[in-house]
Order: sequence, then structure tokens, then C-alpha cells
Amino acid sequence: MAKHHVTATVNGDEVEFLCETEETLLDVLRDGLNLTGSKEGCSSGDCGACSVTLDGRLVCSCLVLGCEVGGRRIETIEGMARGERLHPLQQKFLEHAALQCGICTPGFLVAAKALLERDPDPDETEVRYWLAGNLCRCTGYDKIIKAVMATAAEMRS
Amino acid sequence: MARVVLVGNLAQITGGVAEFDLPASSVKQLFDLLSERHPALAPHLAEGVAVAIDGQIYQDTLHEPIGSDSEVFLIPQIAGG
Amino acid sequence: MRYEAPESFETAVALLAGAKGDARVLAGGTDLLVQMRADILDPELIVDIKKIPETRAVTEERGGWRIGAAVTGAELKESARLKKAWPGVVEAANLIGSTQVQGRATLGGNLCNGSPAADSVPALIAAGAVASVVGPKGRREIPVEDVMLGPRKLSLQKGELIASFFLPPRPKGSGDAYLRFIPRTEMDIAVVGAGVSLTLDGAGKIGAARVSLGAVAEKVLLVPAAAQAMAGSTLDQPAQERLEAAARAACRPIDDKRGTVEFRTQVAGVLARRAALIALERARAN
Amino acid sequence: MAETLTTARDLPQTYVGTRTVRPDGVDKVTGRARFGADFNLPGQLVGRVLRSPHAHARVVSIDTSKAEQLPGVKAVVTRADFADQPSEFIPAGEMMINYKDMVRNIMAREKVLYEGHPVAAVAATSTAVAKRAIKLIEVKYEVLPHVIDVVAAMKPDAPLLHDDLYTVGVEPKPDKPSNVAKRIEISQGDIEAGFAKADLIVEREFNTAAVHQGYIEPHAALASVSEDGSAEVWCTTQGHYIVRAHCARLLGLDIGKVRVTASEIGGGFGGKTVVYLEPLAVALSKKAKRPVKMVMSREEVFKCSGPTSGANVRVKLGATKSGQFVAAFAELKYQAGAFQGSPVQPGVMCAFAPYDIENVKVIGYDVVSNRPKVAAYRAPGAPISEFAVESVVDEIAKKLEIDPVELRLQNAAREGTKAAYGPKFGPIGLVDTLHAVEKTNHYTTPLEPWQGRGVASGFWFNIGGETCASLTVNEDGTVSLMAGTPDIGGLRASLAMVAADELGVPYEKVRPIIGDTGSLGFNFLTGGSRSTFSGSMAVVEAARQIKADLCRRAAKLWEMPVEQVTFENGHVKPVEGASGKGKPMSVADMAKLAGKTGGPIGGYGRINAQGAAPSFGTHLVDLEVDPETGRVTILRYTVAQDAGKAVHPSYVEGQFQGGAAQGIGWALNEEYVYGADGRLQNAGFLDYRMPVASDLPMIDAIIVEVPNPRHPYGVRGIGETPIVPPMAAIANAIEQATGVRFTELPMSPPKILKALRERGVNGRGNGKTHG
Repeated sequence: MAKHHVTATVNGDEVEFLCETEETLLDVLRDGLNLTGSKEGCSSGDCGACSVTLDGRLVCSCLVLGCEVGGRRIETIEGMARGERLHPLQQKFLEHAALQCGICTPGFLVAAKALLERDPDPDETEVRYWLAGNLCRCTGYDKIIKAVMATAAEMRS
Repeated sequence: MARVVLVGNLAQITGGVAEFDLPASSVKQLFDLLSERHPALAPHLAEGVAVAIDGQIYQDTLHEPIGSDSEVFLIPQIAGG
Repeated sequence: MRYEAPESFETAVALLAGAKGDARVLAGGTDLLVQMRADILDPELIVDIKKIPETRAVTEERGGWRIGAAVTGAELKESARLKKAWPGVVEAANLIGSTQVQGRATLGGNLCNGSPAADSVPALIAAGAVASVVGPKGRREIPVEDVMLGPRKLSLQKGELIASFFLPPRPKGSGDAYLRFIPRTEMDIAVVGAGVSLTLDGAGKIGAARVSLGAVAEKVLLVPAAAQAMAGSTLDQPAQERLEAAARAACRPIDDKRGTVEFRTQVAGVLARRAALIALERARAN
Repeated sequence: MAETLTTARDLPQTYVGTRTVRPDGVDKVTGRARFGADFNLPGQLVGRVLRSPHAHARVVSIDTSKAEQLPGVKAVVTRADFADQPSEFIPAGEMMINYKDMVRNIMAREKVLYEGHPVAAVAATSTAVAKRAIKLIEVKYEVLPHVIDVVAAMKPDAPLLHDDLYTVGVEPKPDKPSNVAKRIEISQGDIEAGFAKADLIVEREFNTAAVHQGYIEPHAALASVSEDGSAEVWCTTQGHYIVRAHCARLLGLDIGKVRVTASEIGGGFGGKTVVYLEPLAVALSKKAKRPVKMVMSREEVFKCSGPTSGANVRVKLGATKSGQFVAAFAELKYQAGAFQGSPVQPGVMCAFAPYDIENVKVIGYDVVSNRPKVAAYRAPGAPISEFAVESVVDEIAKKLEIDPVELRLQNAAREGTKAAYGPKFGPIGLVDTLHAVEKTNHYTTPLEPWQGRGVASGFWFNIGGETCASLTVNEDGTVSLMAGTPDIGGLRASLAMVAADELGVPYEKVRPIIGDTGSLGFNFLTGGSRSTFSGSMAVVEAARQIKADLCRRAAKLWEMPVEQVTFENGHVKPVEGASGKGKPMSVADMAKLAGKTGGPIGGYGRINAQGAAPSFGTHLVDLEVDPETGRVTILRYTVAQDAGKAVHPSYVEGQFQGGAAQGIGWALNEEYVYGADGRLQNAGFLDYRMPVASDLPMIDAIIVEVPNPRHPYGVRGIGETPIVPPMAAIANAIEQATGVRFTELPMSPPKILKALRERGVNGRGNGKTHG
């Protein structure tokens, strides 16, 4: 069976790639497009390290086939900063020390961005439940939640 | 004379003797003196024993000085996670 | 491994019916992809049904609701009118996995994965949902409780797939709820699940009711005895106790890594009661 | 937020103690940072491992011929590709290693000893080909009876894992092999006499489950061996010098010919202090003559990389009516996994370390069974024994009706207390952490029904060890800092702050990197809470060399004796009252003249860091139990711990919070679940239940600072202690909420509900926590 030829938009750029049916969007991003910011922590949708948005919807890229994304719009961690300007979430994660090892950070940032785009004023419980699919083993989540709340407050004002 | 105490299984090698008074002024001298008295201890001393001199634990250092009235414990080395 | 994304049921059914090896329907993929990656499944053909319009639509129909088999939990939540009519169903669909998983996981997939612990299934069964199935012989309607036969075993024939679900109209004074027990607050498979749907009679007592339990048997159970236990009551203490007892009596679970027979049986009663109380509260407000 | 109780001695610190933005931060929030699986090389092959499906079996034969013939397969390795090693503990990378065991753990030889034990590895041109090749390898097994449980493994008739394993530490020497590798004992005083003096003796038996470190980044390694036998390895590790030592030894290479680069590391917690894939990737690359990349799946991480021990623990503690502890006894049986080497030794030494007790005896057993070989996990061994002891301490407090914090204060180890493992403590902060917790409003907030509050303390030794750091002053006055221990949680930030303060340069002008093994002398690994402690000492030494050099250069420029030149506040200048002339010059001023004054300016700290000091902590938790489902909800959590001096308070708090979260997981839901077939049933994040964001409240962190007199800034290691207290704190809180004491971890809902029902404890709870 020939590989699938897929055209999609990644971080605003039109990209083309070839993939086998069983290759996931995460495989395509990391191995095909060299976008290694999305991380593979489990390949079963349980850790959220590979979070991306697909037509604006937050998903685990390990649970999407590469051949499914033809004509669709994908946003990854690599597309979050605009030029030299970090996204406010990225800035707040740095200021609040909301990362230790950093492996889960891209997934948290992508997921938190999707939350704030839907709900600019979430309470702590909403943030915690929205981010429950993103595992972090280093921080105990405390500083991550605080960074997201602080970003929301800053973006509202 | 420094007071030297073997902690844990090391005392088995010395036939149950766990405490010594030894005229050692460095860890190296201490190890030499202990090995002289109990040759069976020698490989264990080379094999990862930490030395606590007056409460301060030293791992893997031969040159640390020992005072004449120091209290010295030989304890297993610690690593960590 | 072939991948096809047909735009009509006719093509989808023909592909599935004509497959030589293992053929799988892809909706959200949150179970299928995991099983492929773990080498549990290695299908010859994958048929992605998301390009068939009916599978992706939520529409009001004959006073009730038609929900496409490939509508995601996140999309269900965004339909305010559906959420008001069937809050338990929408909540159940949004207990499947994380936010990320809810962006992909579908009612059709959750049912056809064939797990007795599927979160949306007890809520659908309690709601009296009917699956609309298309296949080589045309279309047929099956109550959701009759779709699953046992772990990974469905009553669908080769070439058949679920197109959509129909949720019946809601009389005034109706409410539904779904609760599940998991050790954490999120991300786990249900150790026990309980769905309750009820409608109050003119006197404010429980009239028609359905109770469904998940993860306590080889498939999701419809428990008529539990519904009878609260019929005609206002869920006072004795009715609650009858409901708990009836729910527990229906359980035939197993011991596994997620829970024990004793735990599942005991908690099934507790969740049935708690879900019924929420459904009652909703019915009174409706 | 942090509350500073005492401050370190007064140093001219501009950055140390502040919350700077970490220098590696931008790369980590933009996805640019390269972790283990993010490295690739031209021509690289994919490596995969064939693993045992059996818990215990003799490997009768391995036939790789069909796999080798598959197009695209470039190399296959098995036990035949690794020379056997003698059974002796030899020093390697500052650890005592038995390479006979290690060579068998990375690749099975005579037997497979756990499900997932590697049997063969292949390198192929694609993942698909590698997977097919794995299926073509034919292995004949003779399946043997297996043993999983530690107590069962100690029985005389238990299936034997190693027929040459004789228990060390018992007299007379055993004449039959067993699964007990070692018996250890420490004692002081006379426990019989001690218990005779006790008015109250509490004795309890505890069981804990094996738990995994749970780092989110799976193990990954990329190796490239050239035709001249020199090897390069990129991998995710806590110690690349350790990887170098092991790969060189296992593959018969000169250490100087192996260059290892540590990638960014996505969590380790002790689990990345050992090698799994690295020697396999090197062996495959050597054979294939091409780079080979290997990445574990999550399932492999759980089945084949080190969890820490599950254990059986018996504790007996005697106290007088007034609450003074007079005698203590414990017996610890720790799972080692398939090869000896559980952390029972530190478990024994830590058990009663927080207390001043005259009569103590602790016995420990190191026991092998058909599980993956354990690896270090944050304060290895201590959480298990201290969970048991702190639970018994709580029970004594309740029986004597003494406040649990007061009881601990009454018996707490202080400066000068003789530790249960021998030596006297220097200045320590246990009492300070107890006072800190007592002063919080958390401690006095009223509780509702079905809620409980628990307190527990914890101890870890902390270590120093061999460490290098270099500082290079660049032409423009900026500073390049190179360290040799992987940065897991902010090390580069901490070291850059120290370098900036030492040299008086802006923090932003110091660029820290982690060098590869060819760039610096030997470094022990990041572990034992040592990297900030030891690394900062090496940086101080490197800075001292630079300062002395700058003084020499300035003295020549100014034509003054060097004794009349000093370095102060970032400047060389003549000492007060010096005879010659010379305007103070900054490091940047001197950098401009570097070429003219003798060449590049730099310092190189190469030390064996001594003077590590222990860190004590006390945790306080509020929780609620749903009596109808057994579910525990953590409502509030406070950590107080002695940091000596917090170099970067945010990352210190982060260690406290992260350790507490791991401990909460250990207490409530995490466990290795085995089937009757000896196979792991929950090898994934779905059923190995680590805490998620919605499971936890904010975790208040109180930094106590009792300076370590042996460190220039007063620093103590802080990374490990935070995982020690949570299990007991939670068990103690559940006891308060329900009246039932739990002695088995995890305290998962089925166990709690069963115990409540058996004891007739029932009710509907607060209705605040739904099922």
C-alpha cells in the first residue's frame, strides 16, 4: 500500500508529508516534520505531552492518524510564540517557575492556551480539571495552576 | 586517640568488636590501622565505606584529618535518587 | 493497512462488508489507536466515518434528539439545548478521558469498543437511547442495551456500523444523571458506573424510570428491578434502600486490577442512589 | 509562599536567594529544548528489544537467523554479544557495581528473571522492519516457577532466582543459596532494657507496594560507534559519566573513547541513574556500523526500568507515660527485584533518624524476586521505613493523648543528638520545621466530620561527591559556565546565580551549559540531592581561581605586589592603603585585556564535595474520606523543610511540592499489580495512577533555613526529603477521619471501604465528594 500524501496547515504554514496509515499525527510531527516540541510520553492519550490543537480543538496528537488531517489546521507548541514575543502563558510559566524538567511543559502550554481561548476567567477547579489530562511528575501542579491563573488575570486586564 | 565505631555489618568481620581507640590522624591512617588489626576488613574499607568524623559524613576521601579526640563512625556509603 | 474515508454510508458499508481481513471503523480513535499501538489490533482496513454527514450532526428530531455516532463529547457539551434536555448523557460523554480525549472520543466509539466500563453507555441506556445501524441489508434500529453482548462482543453483523443515536423526547418533570467511581478525580476507567433517568408523575412521585449499571457485569446492564424499587416514591429513605439493594442484586462483577467484587457491588448501590437523587433534583427543576 | 525563618550568614549576595528566570527556560517553553528522543543522526537505524513474556524461565536457545535475513535488519545482538563479568563489587563511577548482575540485567543470559527482561535487540532501517524482526527471533524457554512477593521469596522452599546467591551478613555462613542477598543490622544501646522501661509499647506490621518513579520522558538513547572503536552516546540520564563507565565496562571500550552527552532530561527521580538501552544501542551500532536510536515505550518503562521496592516492615516503639521514646526496633524486608541491591541499607539507617532514642535496633533484608531490578527513587529506602515509624509515632501520640507535633518536638533529633545510625548530628532543622508547621493557620483550622489531619516528619542524609565546573570569562566580559551534572530542575539557574554573585557580573551575562564527558573531569550523577550543593562548591572554586588570576594580572598591570591587590564586589582593586596606583577594574574590563595580560581567563573547579548536611521536613495534610466509597480527597497540604539556604526559592518550593505529590500518589493509588502469571497488569499511565492536577490542592511550601556550616552559602540538598513524610501524614489523617489505622500502601478505595465496613464504620459522609 502506497503512503498517504497529506497536505495540512501547521502553525500557519502549508505542509505536505507522506505517511503510513498507522503513523500518528505525533509521529508525523516529530519524525516527518521535525517538530519535536510535542513529546511522546505514553502513546495512549494518558499523559498529554503531545497535546496540539486540530481545527482549534485540543487533542492528543498520539490519538490522531496522520492520514486524517488532510486540509486541517494544526497548532503546536512551536507556533505559540509570535516572532520574538512569547505568548503570555509562556512568559508566566517562566516567571512562576512552573516547570522543572520541562518535558510536560509544551503539552501544558498548548492545553492551557486552548482553555483560555474558551474561557478567559476560569476558576482554580476548572483549570485543574481542564489540565487533568496533562501529567506532570515534578511540580505537584501548584506553580503550573498559579501560572495559568495569573496569565488569565493578566490577559483579562 | 580517636574513638572509632563500626556501624552495622562491619562488626561481624571483626568478630563482634565494634569499637576501637586508634592513633589515626587521617582517614588513610585509620584504614591502614584497621586493616592491620583485621585484614578481613581491608576489602570492605576499599569497597565503599563512609566515614563520619565528629558528626560530619565523608564519602570516598582518604585525606580528611582526624583529631586526637575525634569520634569516628564507619558507616555504609549513601547514594540517593 | 488501508485507510478509507468514505462520504456515504453505502461506500462505508461496502468497504466494511468487502474487507478480507480485520476491518475497523474509525470515529474518534481514542481506543482504536491505542490498541493498534499496543499490537492488540492490526487491522487490514480502517474506515473513517467522520466524512459522512449524519455521523457528525446533532439535530432535534420528532421532539427528541439525533446524535451522530462520531460526534465528540466536547461537541455535545457545546449544544446548550441538548445539555438541558439530557444533562446525564452529556456529562457521561464528558467523563471519557481528558479534555484532549473529549475532543476526539465519540458515543459510537465508546459503545463499539465493547467495554462494560464505557462511561457514556449506562447514561444512554438509562435514557432509552436507540442506535440506528446501517449495513448491507439497510438500516435497523437497536436499543443501546442490546448492542453489546460481552467484552469486545457486539450484536452488529459484518458490514454494519452505527450511524447515530436517537434520544427520545423529554416529558416535563424529567431528569437524568450519570455517576461513576474512579480512584482519581479524572483519567481512570470507571470501576463502577450508574446512569438513572426518571420522570415524575402528576403527584411529584417517580413514574417512568430506567437504571443502568456499568462495570459490574460482562456488559452494561439495564436494571428494571432498580427502577421498580423507586417507582411511585419520592426517593425517601426506604426507597433509597430498596434502590441500593436492587442495584447490588443485579451485579455480577469480577475481581481485577481496578476493583474487587465486593467493592463494585457495594459502590454500585451507592452510586445508583446518588445518581437517582441528582436525577430527581433535575426532574423537579424541569 | 515561602517564609524565611532564619537567614544564612551575611554574604554580599545579589542573586542567590532570588527568583530569577532560568536560563534554559525559553527553550523549554517553546519546544526547542532537546530531550532524549529528540536527537537524530544521518543514517540512523531504529533499535528495538525483544523482551521475556515470562516471569522466570531458563533461556534454552535463541535463534536470530530469520531476523538477520530480513531485508533492512542491520544488526541483532543477544547474550552472546556481551562478555560475562565477574561477580564482585567494584567501584565504577563512584558506586559499587556488580557487573555480573548488570550484564545480566541489560541482556538475559542463563535465565530470564522478570517479565520484560531483554533477550535480544535488533537494529533496522525502520520501526516497522524492527518490529517484524523481533517477531522472527525464536526463543526457547523452559518456564520455571516464579515468586513475586517479598515474604514468599524469603521462604526456604521459594523458587530460587540465583543458585549462587548466599545470604551475606549471617553467621555461620549459610550452606544453601536463597533469595535473601543480605541481612544487615544496626544497633545501639540495649533495646531489651529500653523496652522494659516503656509504659507504652506499640508494635505494628506494614506492607508497601512497589512504585515507579513515573518520569514522563521514557528512556532514550542514540549511539554511534565508529570504525576505530570510539563511541558517542546521546541519552537521557542523571549521570552521563556513569553511563560512560558502564558502557565502557560492558563493551570492553576505553573510557576515553566513549563520549556521552546528556540530553535535557524529562524527569528521573533516581530512575535514570542506571543503564538499560545505552549499552544495547552501543552494541548494535558497533555491529551495524551505523548510528542506532532506541526509545522505550511507556509499557517498557513500567515493566523493565526500576521501580522502588515494595516491602514488609515491622516496627516496635516504646515510650514512657510522658512521651519519651525509650526503645525502638524495626525489621525491614525490601524487594530488590531480580538482582540484589534494594535500598534497605538507607531504609535501616533512616528509620529512626528523626528521633533521639537511646536504644535502637534495626534489621534489614535485601530480597530478590521475579520483578524488575529496583532503581533508586528519591530518598531510596527512607519513605518505606519512615512511613512505618511515623505511623507508630502517631499512634503513640494518640494513645498518650499528646499532640503529635509536641510528641515529635519532645523526641526530635537536634544538634548534638546521636543519630540512630551512629554519628552525632551537626546543626539541623527538624525542630524548626515542627515549629513552622505548628505556627500555620492550617494546623489550627477546624475540621468537619469525615475529615482528618495528619502530620509526619522525614529525613534524608544528602551527599556531595566528585564534581567539576568551569567558568570562562569571554572577551566581552560574559561568562560561560560548564557543569557536568544533568540539570533536572533548575541547576543551571542556581549555578549561574552563584557564579554571578562570586564574580560580580550580571546573572544574564552568565550562560550555563551541561558539558559532555569529554569536556570536564569526572562528575558523579545528579542524585542524592547533591547537584546544587556540590555544583555550587565547584563554581565557587572556579571563581576563586579566576579572582586570584585577575589579581595577579592587575598587580602586573599596576606594577604592584600581588598581595596589595584584592577582588571585591566584582572588581580588582588595590587594597586599602596600597602604595601603587590602580583604578578598580571589573571582570569585563579585565576581559578586554585578557590577551595582553596572559591569555584567556578561566577557572576550573574539580572537587570531591564534602560537608553535605541532612535535610529534615515536616508535612501537614487535611483530607476527607467518603465512607461510602473509600475515596480520599486531599483538601489541604503544607510542607516545611530545612533548605539550609534556598539558592532559588521557587525551585526549592517546587521540589517540596513535587515530592509531596509523588508521596500522595504512593500513599493513595500507585502500585505494581501482578497477576498469578507473574506479569505486570498495569504497565501504563491509565492504571498506574499517578496524581493528576484535579487530585491535588495547592501545596504550601515553607522554606526553613538552618545554614549548613560546611557550605559557602549554607546550602543543604533538598530534593529527596519531601517524598519521605507524605505516606505517614496521610495514613495518620485517615486514622483521624475514620478511627481506622491503615498499615498497607496504597490506601486505595477498595481497601479503605473494606476496612471501614469490617469495623462497622459507616455513614454518608459530607456529600461533598461525589463518586
